[in-house]
Amino acid sequence: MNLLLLILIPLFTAIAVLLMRNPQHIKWVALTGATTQFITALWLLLAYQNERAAGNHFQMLFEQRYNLFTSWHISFHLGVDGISTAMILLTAFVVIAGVLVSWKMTKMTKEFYFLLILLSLGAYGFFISLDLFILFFFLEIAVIPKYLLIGIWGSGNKEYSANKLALMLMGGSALVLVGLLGLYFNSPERTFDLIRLSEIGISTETQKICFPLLFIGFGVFTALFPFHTWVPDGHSSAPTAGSMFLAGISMKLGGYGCLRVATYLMPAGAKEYANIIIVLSSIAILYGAFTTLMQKDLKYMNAYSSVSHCGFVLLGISMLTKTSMTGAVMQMISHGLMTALFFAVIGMIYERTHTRQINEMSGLLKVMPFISTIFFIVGFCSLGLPGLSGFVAEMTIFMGSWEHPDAFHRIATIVACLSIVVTAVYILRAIGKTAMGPLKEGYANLTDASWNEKLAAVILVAGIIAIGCAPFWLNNLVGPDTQLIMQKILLTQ
Amino acid sequence: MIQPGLYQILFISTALFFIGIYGFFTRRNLITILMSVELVLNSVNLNFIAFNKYLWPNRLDGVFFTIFIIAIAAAEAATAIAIIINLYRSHQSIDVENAEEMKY
Amino acid sequence: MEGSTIIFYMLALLSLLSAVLAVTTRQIFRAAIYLLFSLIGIAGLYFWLQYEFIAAVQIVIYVGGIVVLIIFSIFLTQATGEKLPKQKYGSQLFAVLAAFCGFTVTVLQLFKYSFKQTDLPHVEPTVSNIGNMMLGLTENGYALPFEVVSILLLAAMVGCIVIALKNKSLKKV
Amino acid sequence: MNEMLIIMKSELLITIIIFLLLFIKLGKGMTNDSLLILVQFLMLLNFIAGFFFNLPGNLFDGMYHTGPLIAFQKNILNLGVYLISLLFADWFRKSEHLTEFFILLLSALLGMFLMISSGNLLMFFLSLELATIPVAALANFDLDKKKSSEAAMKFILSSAFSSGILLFGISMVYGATGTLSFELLPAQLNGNPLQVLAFVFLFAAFAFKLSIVPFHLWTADVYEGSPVAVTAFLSVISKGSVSFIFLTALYKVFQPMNELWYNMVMILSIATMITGNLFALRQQNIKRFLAFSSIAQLGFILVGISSNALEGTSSVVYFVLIYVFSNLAAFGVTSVISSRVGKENIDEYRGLYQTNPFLCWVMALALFSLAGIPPTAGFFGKLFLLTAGASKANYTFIIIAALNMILSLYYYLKVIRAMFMEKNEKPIEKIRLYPSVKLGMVICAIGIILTGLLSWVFDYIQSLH
Amino acid sequence: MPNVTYITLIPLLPMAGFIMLGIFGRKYFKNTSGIIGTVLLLISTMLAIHTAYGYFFEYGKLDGIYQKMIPLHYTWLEFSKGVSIDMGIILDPISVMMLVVVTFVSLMVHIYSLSYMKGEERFPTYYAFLGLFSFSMLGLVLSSNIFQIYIFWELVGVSSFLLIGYYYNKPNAVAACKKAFIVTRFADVGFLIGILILSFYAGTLDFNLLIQKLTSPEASEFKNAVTTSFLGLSGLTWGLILVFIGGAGKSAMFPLHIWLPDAMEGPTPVSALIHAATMVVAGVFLVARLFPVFSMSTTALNLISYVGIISALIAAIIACTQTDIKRILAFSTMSQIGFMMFALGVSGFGGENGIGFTASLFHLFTHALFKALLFLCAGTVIHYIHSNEVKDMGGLRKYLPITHISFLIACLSIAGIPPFSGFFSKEEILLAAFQHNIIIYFAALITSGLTAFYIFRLYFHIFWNKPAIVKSDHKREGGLSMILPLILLSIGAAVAGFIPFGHFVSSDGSTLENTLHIEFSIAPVILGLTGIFAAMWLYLKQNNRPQKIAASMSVLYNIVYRKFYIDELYLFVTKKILFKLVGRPAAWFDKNIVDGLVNLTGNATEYISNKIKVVQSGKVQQYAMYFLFGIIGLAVLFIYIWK
Repeated sequence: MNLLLLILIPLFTAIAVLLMRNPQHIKWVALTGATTQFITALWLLLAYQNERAAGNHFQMLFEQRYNLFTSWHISFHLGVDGISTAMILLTAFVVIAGVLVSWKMTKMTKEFYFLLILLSLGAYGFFISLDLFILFFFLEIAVIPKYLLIGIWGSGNKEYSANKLALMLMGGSALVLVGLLGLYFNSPERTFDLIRLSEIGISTETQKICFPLLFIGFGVFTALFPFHTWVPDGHSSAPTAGSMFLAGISMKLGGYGCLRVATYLMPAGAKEYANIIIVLSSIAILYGAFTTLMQKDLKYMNAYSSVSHCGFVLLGISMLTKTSMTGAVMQMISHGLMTALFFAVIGMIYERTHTRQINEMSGLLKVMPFISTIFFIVGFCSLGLPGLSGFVAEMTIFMGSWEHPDAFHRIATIVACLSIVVTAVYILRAIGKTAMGPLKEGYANLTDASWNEKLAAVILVAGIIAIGCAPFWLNNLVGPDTQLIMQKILLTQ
Repeated sequence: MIQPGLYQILFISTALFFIGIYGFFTRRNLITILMSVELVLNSVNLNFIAFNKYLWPNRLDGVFFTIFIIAIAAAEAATAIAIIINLYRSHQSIDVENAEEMKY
Repeated sequence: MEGSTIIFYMLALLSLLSAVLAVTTRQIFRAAIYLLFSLIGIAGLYFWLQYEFIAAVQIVIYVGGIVVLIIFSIFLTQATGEKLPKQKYGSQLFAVLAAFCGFTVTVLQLFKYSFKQTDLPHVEPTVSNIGNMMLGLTENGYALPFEVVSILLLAAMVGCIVIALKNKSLKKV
Repeated sequence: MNEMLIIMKSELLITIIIFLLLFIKLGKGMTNDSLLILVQFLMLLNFIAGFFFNLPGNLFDGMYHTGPLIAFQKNILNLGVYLISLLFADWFRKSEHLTEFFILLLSALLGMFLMISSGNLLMFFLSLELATIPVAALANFDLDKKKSSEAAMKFILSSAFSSGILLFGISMVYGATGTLSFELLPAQLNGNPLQVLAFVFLFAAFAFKLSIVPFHLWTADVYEGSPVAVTAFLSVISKGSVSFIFLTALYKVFQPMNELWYNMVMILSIATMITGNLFALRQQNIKRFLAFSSIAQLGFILVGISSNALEGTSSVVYFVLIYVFSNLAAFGVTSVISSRVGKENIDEYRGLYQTNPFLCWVMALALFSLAGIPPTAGFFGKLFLLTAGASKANYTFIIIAALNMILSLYYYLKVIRAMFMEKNEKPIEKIRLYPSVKLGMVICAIGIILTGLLSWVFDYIQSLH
Repeated sequence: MPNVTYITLIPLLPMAGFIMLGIFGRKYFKNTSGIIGTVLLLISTMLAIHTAYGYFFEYGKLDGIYQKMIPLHYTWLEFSKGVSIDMGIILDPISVMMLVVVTFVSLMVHIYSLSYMKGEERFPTYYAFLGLFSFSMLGLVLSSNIFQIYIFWELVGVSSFLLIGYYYNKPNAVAACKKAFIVTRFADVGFLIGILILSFYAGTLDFNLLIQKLTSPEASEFKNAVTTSFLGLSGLTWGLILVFIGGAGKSAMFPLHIWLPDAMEGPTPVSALIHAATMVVAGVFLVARLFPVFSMSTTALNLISYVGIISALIAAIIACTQTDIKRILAFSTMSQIGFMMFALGVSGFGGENGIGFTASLFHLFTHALFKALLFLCAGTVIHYIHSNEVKDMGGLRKYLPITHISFLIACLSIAGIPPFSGFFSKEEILLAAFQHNIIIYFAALITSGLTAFYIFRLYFHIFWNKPAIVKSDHKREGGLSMILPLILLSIGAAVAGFIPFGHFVSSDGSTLENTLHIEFSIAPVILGLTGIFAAMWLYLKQNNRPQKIAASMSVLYNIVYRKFYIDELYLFVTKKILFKLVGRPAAWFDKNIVDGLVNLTGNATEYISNKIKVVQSGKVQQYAMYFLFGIIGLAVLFIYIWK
C-alpha cells in the first residue's frame, strides 16, 4: 500500500477538474476521484489489518520518507497507524458523500469541486503525515478552501462567517506553529519528525510551554470552548458540502492533532494541563448542548451540537486513559459521519423547503419519507442511541473518564453524561417540529431524495451503523495505538 | 577660552546638524527645507574632517568621505530641485503644506 | 589666547549663527544668503584645520554650485520679496524639543567618549595625495567610489532633464 | 584585470545596458514597443547571464566583494527587474520617457548591486544613494500627475534626511573606530554608548530604507503616488536589496553588538508588523494597501533577521525571492487594472472574477502567498522566517508574529472577498492582456507555487554560504 | 442444554422483521407486512415457550436450584481489561419468564393489530416498529451484561418513542413521544451513572461477576464499595439508587411517571404491549436482575419501597378522577407497577425472606396478562366508539359481549377478587409488605381498595351507566384477529394465578411454596368488594352522585384531576428553568460574550487602526520628526534603560 496514493489521487482529480470545461464532466470526474479514494481508503484499512494480523508491530505502517528542506531537517514522512487509518476512512466517507450531495451545484461548478477536492487533499495529507512540518502544511491547506467555499457558495451572513472562520482557524494554526517551533528548537536534536521526537523525548519545561500552544491551537479547530464561535457561523453559512466537510473532516483535524501531536509528544504537558482542558471541554459539552437548545435554525442547531459533541472528543483526550482516548477517536469518527449526514439532510430539506427555521416546517415525513427517516437516524445517532455510532463513542468516553476515582473527574463525567438528556431534548424538538406534525400547506408537492442524495445518505448511514453495531473492529483498530499513547503518559512520573 | 580641539568641532558640527534638522522640521518652503538638508550634510562633513584630522590621520578616509558627500549632495540637490520645480508647475506653490494630498 | 583660537571661535560663531538665521528667517532670499555665510564659515573651519583642498571643494561646489542652484530655483519659484508664511508654534515647539533632545543625547555621548588616536604615520591631505588615491585601484584607492559617483551624477542628470523638461508634452495636451 | 571584469560582471553588464540605452536615446530613439521588447530581451539575457561565470572575489581593497550568495541575491534582483519589464507593459507603452526610465531604473539596480557587494561604509553609502536618487526621479515619472511629484518630493526629502542621519552615524562610527571597512570594524566595536548611538543612527537609516516603523511613514505616500512600476520596484527590489545588505551589516559588521541589535530588531519588528497591519486594514487604494502590507512583510523579514544565524540569511533570501514573485504579481494585476481602467480602489475590484478570472487567480495566488497560505511559496517563506526567528526561543515574539499573520490574512481576504464574493452590477470589463504581461504573470504564478514545493530551492540557498 | 440458535433467534426474528419491513415494507409488503411480522413473532413465541419449557423442566435445575446459564457470550466492545460490553444471553428464571411474557403479549398484539391497524397508511412501518420493539425487549430480558441491558433499554425507549409517535401528524402524539423519550432519557442518565459506579467497584460489567463481586462480604471490591462514602451514603448505595432511578423512569414511578399517561397517544395495541405489559415493567425487571446486590443495601431497598408505594397510591387516586379510558388504564398500570416495586423493596434475599421478590415477579406476570387484556378491550371499545372519553361511552355490554366479559375478568383480576390471577399475586405482595413494613402494608391495602373502585368505575362507565349511542357502522368487535387475543388473554388472566410461581421464580433460584392464608386475604378482598360496590353505587346507572361528590370536594378533586400538578411542575422546571434560566442565558452568553469577544477584537482592531491614522498625516516634516523621535527613543532606550 503506497500512502502517496492518498495524496496523489485527490491531486490529480483536482488538476483534472481544473482542466475540464463541461460542468457535467467535472462532476463525474470529481465523483470518480472520490470513489477511487474511497476504495483506496478501504483498501488501506484491509491492508493495514492484514499487516497487523501478520504480526507487523511497527508503530507506523507503510512508512515512506523523502527528504525535503534538508537544511531544516524536514522530511516528507508518511505513515499510518490505526488512528490515522480510521480518520482516513472517515474522510473518504465524507468526501464521497459531499461530492454526491452537491451534484446539482450550478454556480461555478469547476471551482467548487476543485476547492472541495483541495480541502480533502489537505485532510488526507494531514492524517498520513508523520512530519510535523508537513502536517502543519496540510493543516493550513485546508483552511482557505473553506473560506472560499463559504464565501462564494454560502448563504446568509456568509462573508462575515467566512472571515471569522478563516481568521480563527488561522489563529489556531498560528499557535500550533509556535508550539511546533518550540518543539523543534527544544528537542535534543532539531527535527520535526513525529516518531523521532517521541523517541528522544522533550524536556518537561518545554512541554509545559508547548503543550498549551499546540492543544489550544488544534483545539480551535475542534471547537474548544471558548474558541468555538467560528463553528456556528461557519457551518451555517457554508453550502451543504462545505458544512459536511467542515464539521465532518475539518474539525477532526484538530482532534487528531490534539491527540497525535500534543498529547502523544508531550505526555507531561498533557498531565499538567489535563484538568483545565477537562473543565473547558465539560463546559463546552453542557454549554454547547444548552445553547443548541435555543437555536431555531437547523444548521445553527447542528453546528452548536457539534460544539457539544466535539467537547466529548477533547474530554476523552484530556481524561488521559486508554479507554477515553479510544472513545475520543471513536467520537471523532462517529461525529464526522453523523454530522456530515446531518448537514446533508439539512441541505436536502433546505433545497426543497427553502427554509432552515425549525418553526417554519412541519410534517415532512409525509412527503419525504426517505429524507425524514435519515433525519431520524442521524438524530438518534446524535443523541447516542445504541446501534448507532454515537452511543459507542460516548459510552467509551464515559467509561474511560470514570476510571479516575477522584471527585473532579467524576463530576466532569457526570456533567458530560447529563448532556445526553439535553441532546435528546433538542434533537427531538427538531425532529418533532420538522419531520412530524401535520403537513404544512404548500409542501404537498415536495419531492423525496434523488438518487445521488440517497446514495450519499446510505453511504454515511452504513458507516454509522457499521460502527454502532460492530464497534469492536474500530476499537481493535484504534485501541493499540491509544494504548501506546497511554503508555507514554504512564511513563512520565 | 579653551584651546579649540576635537570636542569643540564636534560640538559645532552637532549643533549644525540639529539646527539643520530643526530647519527641516519647521520650514514650510520646500527650498528652505532643502537648504536645511545641506546644513545637515555640512555638519557631517565637518565631523569627518575633524575625526580625520585629530584621530585618524593615518588614512584619508574622512577626507574622501567628505568629498563624496559633497558630490552626492550636489546630485541630491539637483534632483530635489528638479522635483520641486516640477511640483511647482503642477501645484503653483512650493509650500510643503500644499503637497499633502496623500495621507492616512 | 592665541589668534588661531579667536579665529576658530569667530568662524564657529559665524557658521552657527548664520545657520540659525538660515533656518529661521522668514525671507527666503535672505535664508539662502545666510546659508551661504554658514557654508563659508565651515569652509573657513576647513582652512583652519589645514584641509585646504576640502575647503576649496567646499567653496567651489557648495558656494559656487549648490547655493547658486538654490538661488536660481528660488527665482524660478518665488517672488523674492515675499515673506514666508509663519510657522505654527505647535510644530515649532516639537521641532525644538526634538532637535534639542537629539542634540543633548548626541553631545553627551560624544563628550563622554574618550576617543582613541592612531599612532601610525600621518598622511597629508595634499592635492597630489588625494588625486593619486582618488584614481587608485588597489590599496587606499577610491576609483570605484569615484565611478559610482559619476554614474550617480549621470543618472541624476538624466532624471533632472526628464523631470524638468517635461512641459513640451504637457502643453501639447 | 580580466578576473576583475568577471567578478564585477553583473555590474558591468548593467552599466553596458545603461550606456546602450543612453546611445539609443541620443541616437534617433525607438518606438516604445520595440524598445520594450529590446529591454525585456536584455533583462532576460542579464538574468540568465547571472547564472554563469560567477567568481567570488574581493576588489578595491575590500570595497567590493562578491560570492555565490551575493551573486544569487543579484540574480533575484535581476529576476525582479525582468519581471517588472514584463508586467508593467501597459504603463511602459504609454510612458513618454521609456528610455530614461530604464536608464534610471538600471542605475538604481546598479546601485543596489554595488550596495550588496559593498565592503565598506563609504561604498555602502554611495551605492545606497545611487539606488535612491534615480528612484526619486522615477517616482516623478507620471509627469502630469500631481500625486507623482508629491510622492517624488516626499521621497527625495525623506531620503535626504535619512542620508543625513546615516552619515552622521557613519561619522561617529568612523570617529570611534577609525575605519570604514566591514572587515575591520567588528574588531573595534565594543558596544559602548557612543557606538550604540552611532549604531542607532545607522540602524535608523537602514530602517528607513526598509520602511520599518517608525521610519516607514514615507512609504505609503510614495507608493501611492508613484507609477506602479516604480512602486513595485521600490517595494520589491529596493527592499530586497536593502535587506540583503542589512543581513551583512548585522551578521558580519555589528556581530559584536548582536544582543543589542537583537532587541532592537525585535521591538521594531513587532512594531512594524502591528503598525503595517493596522494601517493596511483600512486602506481602500490598492497601492497604498500593498504599501502597508509590504511594511508588515518587512516586519516578518526582521523576524527572520533576528535569528543571527545561517538560517536567518537563507530564510531572508528565500523569502525575498518569494516576495519578488508574490508582490510583483500583485502589483502587476494592480497595474493592468489601473492603467487600463484607471481603477485603484479595492471596492472597484468587486465582481472582478466574473469578468477577469485569470487576473483574479493571479491576484489571489499573490495575496495568499503574501499571507502565507499553503501551498503557495509564501507559506514556506514565512514559516522559515518564523522558524529562524524562533531559534532564540523567544516565544512571545514568535506568537506576536504568528498572530500578526492572522491580522494580515484579514485584509488580504478583504481583497479576495471583493474579487470573488461580492456582487457588482458593473464589474470591470474584460481586459485583454498583453502577451508580455501574461507571460510575467504566469512566471509569477509558477514561481509562487513551485518555489515552495520544490524544496531544493531553499537547500540551494542554504548551500551558497 | 439450551439450544443457543433457538434462543438467539427469539430476538433476532423480530429484528429481521424490522429490517425487512422497515426498508422494503412500503414498496413490496404494503399489505402482507402484518402477516410477515406476526408469523415471525409466532415463531419467536414458540421458541420462547420451547426454551422456557426446556429451562424450567429439563436442564435449568441443578441441586434443586435454578441456575444462571450463559449459553452465549460475545465480546462486543472492550473498554479495558475485564471491562467490556458483551453481547450475551443469560438464562435464569426471571429472564425465561419474561421471554414468555414478552413474546406472548407481543404476539397477541401483533394479531390484534392485524385488523385494528388495517388500512393505516404506514401499516408496514407499524409492524416494523413492533418488530424493533420486540427485538429490543427480548434483548433486554436476555442481557447478560449490565451495559447490554442499557443498550436494549435505550432501544426499547426509542421503539416506544417511535410507536407513541406513530400518528406523527397529531401534535399531541408528537408531544407525547418526545416527553416519553426525554423523561426516560433523563432517568437513563441516572442508570448510566449507576452502571459506571457499579462497574467501577466491581471491575466488570458482566452481571454474574458483578453480582458475585458485590455481594460476597469478603471480596475486596465489596468492601471498597461499602466503605467509600459520599454524602452519607456508601458508593454501593449510590450506584444502586442511580440504577433504580433508571428503572423508575422506565417504569413510570413517581416522580418520573408523567410520560406514561401521555404515552397513550400511541395506537392502543401499542399501549397494551409497551405501556402496560412489557416495557414499563423493565424497571422492575432491572431491580430483580440486580436484586442480590440491592439486598446488600437497606437504604436502596427502602427507597424502592417508598417510591413504589407512593406511586401506587398516587396513581390510584388520580385514576379515580380521570375520564380518558386509556389514561385511567395508564394510571392503573403505574399503580400496579408501584405494587411490584415496593414488593421488591420489602423483600429479603433468599428462602422465605424472598417472598416479596417472587410476589413482585408473579404480579408482573399476571399484570402483563390482565393489563394487556384491559388495553386490548379498551382498544376494541375505542375502535367501536371512536372516542377515548368515558362520557361518550355507556351501555356497550350488548354490542360488545366478548369484550365485555373479557374486560370484566380483567377488572376482577386487577381488583384482587379471587380466584382471578391478580388476587394471588396481590395477596402475596401484601403478605410480604405485612411481614416487613406495616406502614406500607396499610397504604397498599388502601390502594388496592381504590384500585377496585376506579377500575369498576371504568367498567360501569363503559358497559352500563347510560344507554349506548351507537353510530358505528362497522361490525361489532372487529375480526377474529381482534377477538382471539382477547379470549386467549382472558383465559390467561383468569387462571394464571394457579401457577405455582414460587416453584419457578424466587430470589435465589430455590423453590418457594405459595402459601395462601385465608384469614389474611379477608381484609383486602373485603376492601376490594367495597370498592366495587362503591363504584356500582356511583356509576351503574346514570346519576348525579359523582358530580355532587366531586363538587363537595372541588379543591381536592381538582388537584387530583390535574394529577397533583406534577405535569405543571415539570413544565415549570423545563420551560422556566431549563429553557429560560439556562438555555437562554447560555445562548445569550454565546452570542454576546464569546462571540462578542471575537467581534470586539475585530472592532477594537478597526478602532485602533482608525485612531492611529493621524500618524500618517501626509506631512513629510512630521514623518521626519517621527523618524528623529524614533532614533532618540531607541538611543535612550538602549543607552540608558536596556543595557
